[in-house]
Amino acid sequence: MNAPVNESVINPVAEPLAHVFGEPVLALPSDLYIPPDALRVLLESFEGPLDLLLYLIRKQNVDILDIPMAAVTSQYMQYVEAMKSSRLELAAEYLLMAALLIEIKSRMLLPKTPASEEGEADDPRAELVRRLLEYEQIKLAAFELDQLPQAGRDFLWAFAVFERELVDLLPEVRAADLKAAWLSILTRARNRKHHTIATSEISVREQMSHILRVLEDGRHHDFVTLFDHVQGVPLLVVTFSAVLELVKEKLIRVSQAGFDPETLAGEAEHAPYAGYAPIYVSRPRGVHERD
Amino acid sequence: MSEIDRRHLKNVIEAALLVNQEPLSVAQLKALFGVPPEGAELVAVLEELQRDWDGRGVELVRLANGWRFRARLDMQPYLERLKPEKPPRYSRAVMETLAIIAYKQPVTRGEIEEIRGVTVSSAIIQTLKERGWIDVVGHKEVPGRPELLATTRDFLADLGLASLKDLPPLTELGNLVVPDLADAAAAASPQE
Amino acid sequence: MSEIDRRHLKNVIEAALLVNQEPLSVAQLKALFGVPPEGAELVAVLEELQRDWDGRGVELVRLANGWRFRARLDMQPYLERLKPEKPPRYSRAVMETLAIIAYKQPVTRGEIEEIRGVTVSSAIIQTLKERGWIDVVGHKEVPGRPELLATTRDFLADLGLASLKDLPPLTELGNLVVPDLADAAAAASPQE
Repeated sequence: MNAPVNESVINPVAEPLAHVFGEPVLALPSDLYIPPDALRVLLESFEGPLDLLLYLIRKQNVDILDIPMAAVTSQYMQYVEAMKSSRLELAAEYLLMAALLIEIKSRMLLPKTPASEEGEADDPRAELVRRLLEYEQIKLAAFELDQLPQAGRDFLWAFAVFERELVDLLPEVRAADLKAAWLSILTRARNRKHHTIATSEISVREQMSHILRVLEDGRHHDFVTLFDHVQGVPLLVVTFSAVLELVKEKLIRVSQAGFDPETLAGEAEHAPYAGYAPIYVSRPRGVHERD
Repeated sequence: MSEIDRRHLKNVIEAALLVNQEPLSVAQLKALFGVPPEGAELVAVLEELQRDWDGRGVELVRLANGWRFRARLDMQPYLERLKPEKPPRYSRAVMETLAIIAYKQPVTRGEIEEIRGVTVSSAIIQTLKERGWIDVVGHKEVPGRPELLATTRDFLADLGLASLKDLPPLTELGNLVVPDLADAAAAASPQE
Repeated sequence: MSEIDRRHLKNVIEAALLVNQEPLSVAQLKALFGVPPEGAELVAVLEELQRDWDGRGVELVRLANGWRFRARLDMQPYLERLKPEKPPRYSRAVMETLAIIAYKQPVTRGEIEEIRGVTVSSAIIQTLKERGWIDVVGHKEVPGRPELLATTRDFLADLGLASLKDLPPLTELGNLVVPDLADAAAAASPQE
């Protein structure tokens, strides 16, 4: 499209022949002879062989339904000949059309074919006419479409900014997600066979964590204080199991006053139950360090 | 609904329509509220807003996929002075391809080529895809499984259309072809 | 200036401010017009517009570099619903680690790795610690004194659970799965 354009021969490319449709064809040469240079430009401004053919037919005010095949074909061939020398790749589709025109022309010369099954006569031009009309229809539709107001070109969308306050979004997790994660672990674990996952009473594990937290300060705690009587017997049992489990896992240390005087320093007088020596529970750091 | 509530409703809807970069449907507008208003009430508010904006430089329009504010067409000469970069005017090849997709959708590239009588370059299809006006809605079950192309809601919105039915009607092809051609055929073979 | 001219001026300015993402200065607004209005007049129109929008969901604000329309902050709760930002998701590795800590607490990293059958990166543990969902409740008295990990109260609160007992019981979970082949293949070559 950057080729120098002869203004007298053809209009600038911005408004090509699309819009000539049905209107005076001002931009085109008055006769059908076009110098080869201009022809190249002209052909580029056609959208293809159908477009050129339509132009030729419209230009000559030919009834599209009664195309004079001989005249149109010979003109068409002149264009194609001129084009072949300069733009062979562009010419291919035009050559195909030329072949079709010649085929139609030759079939017109043959004796009439017998009627087809539908009972309609087989006019060799029928298919070409159908295509030309369909193309013409689309060409017009494209023009109409281009006339519609277009966002960005003919109007602009209106909007206001919304400066949302930035909030750091953290992933959300639901209990069901944990369940799904556990199921996927289980599935894999079962494939591995050698590993079995024992189901355990959650509340014991929970209570184990709870006790460890209570003992976090490193001090000795009265065994009794670990038990919350208000929450009922089941929790007492669970807490007791948790203590046993923790002892078994060497996570806490249980000692009784009198047996470990060192740990009792300064605390013996608080012993709340006179009947037996108080039991103390602590984190085993000291033990570990002494080991 | 009290006057104050209704006013608030209108304010929220107006703000939402202005900050959203896409049209908003009535369903989307409903979802703005903890206690969603009735659809009919919302539409009434939208129509009231439309009237409020009457005679101003911006208008509220109803599009295929909802409502959106846009500058009125007659504002364009002024607004263009601020936005020197104009969007491209598409070539005939692009517009013809678009027209075929719009009117004949869903179509394959091969079908477009058949109508236009020339190969349709990938660049043309790509341009329309990038503009967000067409997309692939499936594949035709023929050898090569070519893409089936159709226009998008954005296409309708960008052309200010509420639906494909609002496209300029095609000139009637049937009337031109069938009777005349049948006549011609009859004349050509009088034995029929 | 006539009433009509002034109204037109206001319409153009309003439209220009609404189609531009960036704030517009008085100088830019002047450039909208073939015959630019006086600066003072423009400012007067802007202030009038500002009053027009008073009490609505969008406001006209004057910033250092010009004027622009923006949604009022009190619209945020509504507008947020327009585009609820999708919260990110934790990876499968994070979720599995969390599940193991929740169900098996207190556990060491080594125990988690044993159950998952793959190594557990520090980053995973760190993610959960930073979230405040797990913490160290002690050290296991084995060589290396590994940290004992447990879930926190925040974890329960964030998941809306009153207690760990409210988690789906493990005994039931066991019945829900059968090893599937894809996972078996994945397990054969464990990788995160």
